[in-house]
Amino acid sequence: MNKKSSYQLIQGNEAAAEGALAAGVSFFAGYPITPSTEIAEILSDRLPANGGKFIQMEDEIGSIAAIIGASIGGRKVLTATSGPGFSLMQENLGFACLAEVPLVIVNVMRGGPSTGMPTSPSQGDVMQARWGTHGDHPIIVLSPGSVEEAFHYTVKAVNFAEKYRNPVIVLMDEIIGHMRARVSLPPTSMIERVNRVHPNMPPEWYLPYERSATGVAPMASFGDGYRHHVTGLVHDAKGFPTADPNEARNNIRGLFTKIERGFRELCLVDYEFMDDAEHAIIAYGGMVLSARSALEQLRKSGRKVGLIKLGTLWPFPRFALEQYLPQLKTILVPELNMGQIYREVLRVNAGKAVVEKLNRVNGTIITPNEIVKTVKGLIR
Amino acid sequence: MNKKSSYQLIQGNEAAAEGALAAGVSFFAGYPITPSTEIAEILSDRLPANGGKFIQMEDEIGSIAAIIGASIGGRKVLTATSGPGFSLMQENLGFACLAEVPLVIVNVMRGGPSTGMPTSPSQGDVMQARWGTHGDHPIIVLSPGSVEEAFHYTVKAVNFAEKYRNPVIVLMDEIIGHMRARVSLPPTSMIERVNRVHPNMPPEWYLPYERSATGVAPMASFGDGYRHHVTGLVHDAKGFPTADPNEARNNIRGLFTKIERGFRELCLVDYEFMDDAEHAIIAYGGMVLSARSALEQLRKSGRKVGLIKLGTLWPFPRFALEQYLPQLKTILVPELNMGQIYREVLRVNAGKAVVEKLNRVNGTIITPNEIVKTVKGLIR
Amino acid sequence: MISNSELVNKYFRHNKKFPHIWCPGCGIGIILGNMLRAIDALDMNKNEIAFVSGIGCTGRAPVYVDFNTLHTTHGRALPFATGLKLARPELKVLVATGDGDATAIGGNHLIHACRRNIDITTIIFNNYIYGMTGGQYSPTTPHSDKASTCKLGNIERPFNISQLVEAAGATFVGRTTSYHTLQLQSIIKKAIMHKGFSVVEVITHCPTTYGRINKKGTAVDMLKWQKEVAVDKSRADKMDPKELEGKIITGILMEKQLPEFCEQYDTIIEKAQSMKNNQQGKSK
Amino acid sequence: MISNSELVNKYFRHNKKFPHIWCPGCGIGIILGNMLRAIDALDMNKNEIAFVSGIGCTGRAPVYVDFNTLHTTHGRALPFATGLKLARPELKVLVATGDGDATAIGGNHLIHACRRNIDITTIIFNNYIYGMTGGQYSPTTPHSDKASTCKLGNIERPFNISQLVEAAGATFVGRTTSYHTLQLQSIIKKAIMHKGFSVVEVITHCPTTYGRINKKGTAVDMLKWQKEVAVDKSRADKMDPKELEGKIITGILMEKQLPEFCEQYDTIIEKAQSMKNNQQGKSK
Amino acid sequence: MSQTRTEIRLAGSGGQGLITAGIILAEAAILDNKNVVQSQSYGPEARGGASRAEIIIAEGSIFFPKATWVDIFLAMSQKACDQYSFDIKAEGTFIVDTTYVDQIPTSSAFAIPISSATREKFGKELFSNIVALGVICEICGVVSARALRAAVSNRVPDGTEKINLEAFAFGQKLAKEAIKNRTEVETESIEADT
Amino acid sequence: MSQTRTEIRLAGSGGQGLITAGIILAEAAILDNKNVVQSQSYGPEARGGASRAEIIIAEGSIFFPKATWVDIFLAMSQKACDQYSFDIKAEGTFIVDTTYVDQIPTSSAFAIPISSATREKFGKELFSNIVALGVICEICGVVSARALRAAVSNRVPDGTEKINLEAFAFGQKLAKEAIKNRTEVETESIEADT
Amino acid sequence: MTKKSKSQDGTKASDHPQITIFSGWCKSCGICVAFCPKEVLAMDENRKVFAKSPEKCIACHMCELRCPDFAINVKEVEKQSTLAEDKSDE
Amino acid sequence: MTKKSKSQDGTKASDHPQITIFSGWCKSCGICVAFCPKEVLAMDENRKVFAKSPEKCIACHMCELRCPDFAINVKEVEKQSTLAEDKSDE
Ligand SMILES: Cc1ncc(C[n+]2csc(CCOP(=O)(O)OP(=O)(O)O)c2C)c(N)n1
Ligand SMILES: Cc1ncc(C[n+]2csc(CCOP(=O)(O)OP(=O)(O)O)c2C)c(N)n1
Ligand code: SF4
Ligand code: SF4
Ligand code: SF4
Ligand code: SF4
Ligand code: SF4
Ligand code: SF4
Ligand SMILES: [Mg+2]
Ligand SMILES: [Mg+2]
Repeated sequence: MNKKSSYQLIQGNEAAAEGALAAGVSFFAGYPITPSTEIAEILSDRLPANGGKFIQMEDEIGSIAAIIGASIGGRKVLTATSGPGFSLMQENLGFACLAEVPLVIVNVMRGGPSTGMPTSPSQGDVMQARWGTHGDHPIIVLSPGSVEEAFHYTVKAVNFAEKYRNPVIVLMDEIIGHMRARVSLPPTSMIERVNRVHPNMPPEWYLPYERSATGVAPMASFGDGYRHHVTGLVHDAKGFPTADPNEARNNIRGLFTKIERGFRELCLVDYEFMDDAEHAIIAYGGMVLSARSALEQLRKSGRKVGLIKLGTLWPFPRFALEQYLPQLKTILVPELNMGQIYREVLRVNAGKAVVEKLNRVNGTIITPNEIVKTVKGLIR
Repeated sequence: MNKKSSYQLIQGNEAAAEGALAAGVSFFAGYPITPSTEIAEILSDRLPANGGKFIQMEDEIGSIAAIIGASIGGRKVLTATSGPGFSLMQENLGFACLAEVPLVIVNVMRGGPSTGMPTSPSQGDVMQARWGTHGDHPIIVLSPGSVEEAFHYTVKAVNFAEKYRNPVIVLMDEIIGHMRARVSLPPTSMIERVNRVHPNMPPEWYLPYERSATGVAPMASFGDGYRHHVTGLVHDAKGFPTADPNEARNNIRGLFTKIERGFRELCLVDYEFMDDAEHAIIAYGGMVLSARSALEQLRKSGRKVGLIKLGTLWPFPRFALEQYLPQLKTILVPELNMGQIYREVLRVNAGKAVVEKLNRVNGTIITPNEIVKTVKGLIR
Repeated sequence: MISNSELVNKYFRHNKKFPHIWCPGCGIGIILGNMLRAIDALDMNKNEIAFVSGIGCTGRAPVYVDFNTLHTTHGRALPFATGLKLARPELKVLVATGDGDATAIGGNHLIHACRRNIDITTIIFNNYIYGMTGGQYSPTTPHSDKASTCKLGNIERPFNISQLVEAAGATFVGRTTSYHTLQLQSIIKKAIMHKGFSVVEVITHCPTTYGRINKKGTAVDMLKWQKEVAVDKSRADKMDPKELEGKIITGILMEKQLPEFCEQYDTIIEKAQSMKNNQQGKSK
Repeated sequence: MISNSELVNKYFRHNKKFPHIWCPGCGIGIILGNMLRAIDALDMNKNEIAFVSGIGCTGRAPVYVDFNTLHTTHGRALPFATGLKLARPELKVLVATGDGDATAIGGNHLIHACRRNIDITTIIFNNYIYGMTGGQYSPTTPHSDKASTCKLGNIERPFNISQLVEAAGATFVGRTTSYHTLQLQSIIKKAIMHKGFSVVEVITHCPTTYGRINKKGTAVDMLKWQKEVAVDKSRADKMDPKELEGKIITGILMEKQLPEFCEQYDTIIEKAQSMKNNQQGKSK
Repeated sequence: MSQTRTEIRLAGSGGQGLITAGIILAEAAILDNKNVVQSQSYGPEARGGASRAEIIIAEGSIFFPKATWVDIFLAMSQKACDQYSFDIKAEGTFIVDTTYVDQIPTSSAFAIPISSATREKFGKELFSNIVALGVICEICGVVSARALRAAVSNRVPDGTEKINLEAFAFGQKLAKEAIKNRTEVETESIEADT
Repeated sequence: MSQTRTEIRLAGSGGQGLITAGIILAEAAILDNKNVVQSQSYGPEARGGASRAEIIIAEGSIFFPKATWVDIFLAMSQKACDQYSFDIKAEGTFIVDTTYVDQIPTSSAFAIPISSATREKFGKELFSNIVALGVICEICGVVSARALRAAVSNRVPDGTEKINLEAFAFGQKLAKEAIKNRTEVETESIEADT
Repeated sequence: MTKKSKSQDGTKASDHPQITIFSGWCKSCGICVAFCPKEVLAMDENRKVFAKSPEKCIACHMCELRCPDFAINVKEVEKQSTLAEDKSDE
Repeated sequence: MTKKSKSQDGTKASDHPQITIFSGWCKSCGICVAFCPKEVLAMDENRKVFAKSPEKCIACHMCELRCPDFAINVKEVEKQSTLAEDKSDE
């Protein structure tokens, strides 16, 4: 990283790697895959220079397993991948959800399904990030809408993971991941770092899954004297497998409770020109760039259009939309998929505004002009 | 299987295995996992006796890969698994979607996430079955609501897979999978068998992904003289990788088109007492059993309640609900998860009826009495 | 040697329900007990032991013992353990894994852990079967034997685990049986003391699934069989191949010293940091 | 021998764009060409050949050639091929796979295919690197060499692929280089004719990634290196270990006959069907 | 629930063959032309621990497949008895194998030493589950003895039909005695209560 | 789009160093205190095939990061020229390296033998991308020569700063000549057209 | 929890090892009985282990080492164990 | 597609093998040039291969076998190939 000027030209993937370091990540395990590989390459260099560790595993299953292990060992951990690798991580992602192990996965999306279009932009993994593993569990998914946000959201992701003892996905698209932009990154001293809560009672009293008032239980690292059991089986507050319906219920519902308690904090949303908007564009990731350009044109031509920019995709920030529903006539959701967040918008909208989608799944991106045209058509 | 009486006592898993044989499945590759293992065990016996083949692979990734390979070789294929294995299959499931390879996966759900509650009933994988792999793709998911349906839906699953050149998931829950019931299975001669359409033009003219009017392209087996290319990359009508936006668009959108064309046929729905119903219970899988018992009680006590039994979960049979929305005041969706089909119901309902959920994630099932109580409360 | 009562008091979790879940006569308990005796003999600190497993009957071992215990997903104990060890090299990391867990779904992680020579001790509980799921054949089920998914006899040939891990790069390979408890203790002790990746294959018995379907008799009968087929390496080295047919060679089969992974990583950190300091020195 | 023009006309897909995607001088094209010459010499029917690959630069080979071609997911070529072969044993199934594809993500499938001894010929294009993704180290990257994720030198030790697959149960193991094109043809021919699972490891060069970062010069320089380090097995057998240090032994390293998987499965079908007929006879 | 619904639960420890017994009972119900569903507890808990089979028999359709209010309960281990007896109908039939059950939660139970009697009679406990079926048949009569005998013959390994039918008959005999004794005991206890 | 937005596309074949050139151009824009985004084409197509870097420079904020209407286009291979010249503004600047581009789709292009001239001057084509930057700097002036020189020095490997700066200057020189020639050519062609 | 090997006569009472069986943990697998080199142990008719001939016990600990359920415990009264001498483990 | 080895003089014209280079496929890697045992091939200043001394060609086919791009073709005029004699492959 070039440190000479406060402004630098950096790539989205590079910004995510810098964000990881800034947030205190000291362990990365991964397996290369386009278009996320730069993150691994950068961290393979920069982690050891900072006393951290990088390991290239035999595959993505091993990669997520290794970061879970390292997180249980007390490190802040991260991996980076793309669709095919993310699919392979699903089983162990579920383990981390259930065992409440903090970790961050950066998924730089590419065209799918399968090998798909490895170097083309896509937003096809939005629903997968929420539902990809079996069984009920909540998850936190952030989607940076600029290179700068790739940095800040990665920091936030690490902090959320630690605070909520939960996996966090940074769902980046190839547009953001591979573009370079002029960015000024804050000095490390300015970065807020959140650490997981460690137990502060005598080891004999420690219950690894007894939730405090925040809904989150303190987490001891292996080796710190708080010997305990971690399992992917449904467990009681001690961490031991259970078949007792009450304990099972507490285990699973508890996963949701902690996320519900943090709901407002977890929802990163920006609003642009929404005060008097009668029409809204809801966008995230690289589509924010097209939407902003479109907005500029639409406002210039007098259309009362605003932008709801979703930084958090899951938990879905329903209030972001709900608060504007009384004033909205139409909503457009441009996405590089067949309409994934669109479904959520439909659900929350509950029949109120006219909701339209604008989709693209051919490896190219939706241009500002296309959005302008569609919005104009919608407004009529 | 005991062939002496026309009625027999068989288990849901056994019925699924019998259904596979009846539909002409001649290849199974799998990896044992509770609570689906009986299917593998039965087919390991019965397939070779019928000239078919069974192979136990090194894991679930290998299992789905092997059935894809065998399907490309011209066989009707099936595998069976449960949550953790289903998660591992996601990457290659996406391959089969994109390369349009017919196959059936029976997922006998257990409590999740992760290892979860291996022997307890759950319906936690409904959304995963739709969204578990990366990238945009449609999928067909059937959910048997009785042991008899475990047989018939497996037959249908194989037929749909062949007809639509698409993976089909039989999403069974442990309740159905492990219960035994008195069932009369039709003789094999009465079973409708659908075979994939093979090409009927000279090999030089064959385009493996050129869709016919049905939206489905004929499929040649390897070895039949129609040498062609199969890939997980986005491809043109010849099957060759492409980066051309138009070809890419045709590839991905085409996957949806064929399912849309077959939408009505694919949607298995039953209606019970819906004609005059003002309140509906929407149920699937093992919950149908509780719902039916509840319905009996509710109707006896004069409540105008009906049941919409979803046999197909994906594509979501929206019309099944839509047609009754004008007459419905309330809808209850009892599920052994945190409310997965509930979200779809909310979306389709679009603010019209009052929609309520009844959920259970503790390894036990929702009893008829609980449904009765909740419906009564809803009706007030 | 520590008595059973002392063992139970010192190493078992008092808040876990006993008797444990394993079937009557199952070899898993025997191996677990002797592993604990080996640990006790080495006078290790319980806080510094991490005991990791995958899924299977074997995988249930850690929950009973009072270490830092991690019960992972099926086949993945080793990559979890790898991350944990690299993150905290001061921990002694032990892995308990079944034949299916280690060599079916987990085969790739096994050979890669060997290759990396990371300082982890892996004990493979080889009962020739998938016990937990009710007795399907595993990659170590002998040819022609039966299992619930090969009732007409297994047509696959089994892995020779010891050969495989040696070819993959393990630097310590031992093999014994659940019958040979003293040898078991001694090999595990040496494996733990070995710096690098060590594999201990323990031939054991699942009377409930493998034993029943293959008519191998009771747990006692199966232990007797282990006694009969085992030949200590020192003796085997003097026997000719004919005599050794059908026998299982036990003992420390291979042992060598090669740089350990975590230690090597430390040299990378040193290099990287000195480069960084140099650069900052130059303040380019 | 078939000339290049004939080769191109007979085996390449006329509707695929050429030149192919591989970099100037890349060894993949050389191996592909000589594989085709071997096939041509065996006078095989194109309709009966299935050519399967995973993901990577190597994985792009099948799309160019006029067989039944299957380009699977990363690391999974072998289980796809296993299903295909078992479903249609009359097909000759060839697999092209990179070192990463075969031994990193695909390592487990590789050892299990070996163990099953299924009649598939696997050609491993070992260029010591992940070419497609831009040059990260692979499980065969030599110790101390550089790659984009180990710029300070690789601390892992490489697999010896031939040893590994032999220990896993392969019944034919050959090794050569992309320089030794005639030996390459001859080994591939024998591997295809071998009944059972055969592995041919071809040491090849990726000038773009591995070559550049390790300053190995041009494709020509890298081929020269292959020429120098290769020692034919017949010669190596007579050399002492000292001399062989840093050398790569080429030739057919191992070959043996064991029952093939699909054939064994046929015996299961026979057994099962005769049991069924007996039962129906008894009409119990 | 249909009025005719009868819920039966067989509970014991893994290896006692109660799942098989449950299946035979259900198959007998089919031979009697009744509707039936059967389910069981699974999992590592069943290994060594408590195990349970449930059979629901009805004339008409059976919707909900799990027992909610058990009519007939057989306990063949103390653990199973403790764990699975909470939802037995007050007027339900409660049968315990006194070989393994010492503490019986109700005084109205049929207390029969099924396993030890089987061991005495046949040299091993292997047939205890079939003996238990004989007991149930005699005490409850929910399926006919004819159907049960046929179902036993169908399900047991070839060549063992005869000895299994003997075991069944032995169970019937044990039950008859128990019914007799119980009547006496009950009379006694009523007296003592006064 | 902001009025001040300038869109630049550098296209050639993989290995010509155009991505690096694009990055240097973007970094120079930052030194000039302008806003900038840069993107490129990726993938196996870029391996041997056509490769492309895009740089967008503006005074104010840049939203959409891809070129939509290219102001400055440099083509260093025929394939790239064919593939990526469809959306060049009519009044845009079109520069081709005649070493590798024979067929130029417009008569108003600056035709400069960048690679062969570099080879002649420096013995190898390695510096062609930096030479190209000199050319662009001189012809378009969208970033200052001072900034470009600084950016070149920052980005190239230690010890090669001097020769790279020479290459840059050489590019400027080539451009100056081209501008001169082109004016002549244009005059000619106008005459011929009449 | 039953302790069965307490000898009744005062003289040699503490000479032979004390054998304890935790019957709540014992699963009656018979391993200890089968491999005791001195035939000290036996199974009663309820398949519960007991020390039939405690006086023969040489404290080789083989029963302890092989009990899969940690259900048997042998305590030497004199400090010496005969562990090293036992050859049944080789 | 260029054919370069057609000899001009009538007498020995068809004696030496015909070498064809498909320049559209050739990626100028230089392998054929480097390993031709007879130094028949060379690269022009545009890094395109041509047959500098076609008459020296012994039709060993090494250039064909090693060309990664199937861009070179050698056709013997007389039927015998010297393939078997070449030792550079061992
Ligand atoms: C991904 C996944 N696939 C399958 C299973 C089911 N499963 C649990 S344990 C097991 C095999 C156990 O065999 P082994 O590892 O030999 O252990 P054992 O029970 O014999 O000790 C299997 C297949 C699972 N839990 N997860
Ligand atoms: C599941 C998955 N993980 C990662 C990748 C990215 N990827 C593509 S090819 C490759 C490695 C290629 O190396 P190798 O197999 O040696 O083939 P080569 O390119 O060197 O021929 C990787 C990691 C992928 N496509 N899928
Ligand atoms: S099933 Fe086998 S391995 Fe599992 S506990 Fe029982 S005896 Fe042991
Ligand atoms: S990157 Fe390497 S392996 Fe891939 S085509 Fe180029 S030279 Fe060949
Ligand atoms: S210690 Fe040895 S001699 Fe004594 S009871 Fe145990 S096995 Fe027998
Ligand atoms: S070995 Fe242990 S569990 Fe087995 S019989 Fe003896 S005391 Fe009981
Ligand atoms: S055939 Fe042999 S001699 Fe002739 S050009 Fe080719 S390599 Fe040279
Ligand atoms: S080997 Fe082939 S690609 Fe390379 S220079 Fe020669 S003809 Fe061209
Ligand atoms: Mg096992
Ligand atoms: Mg490679």
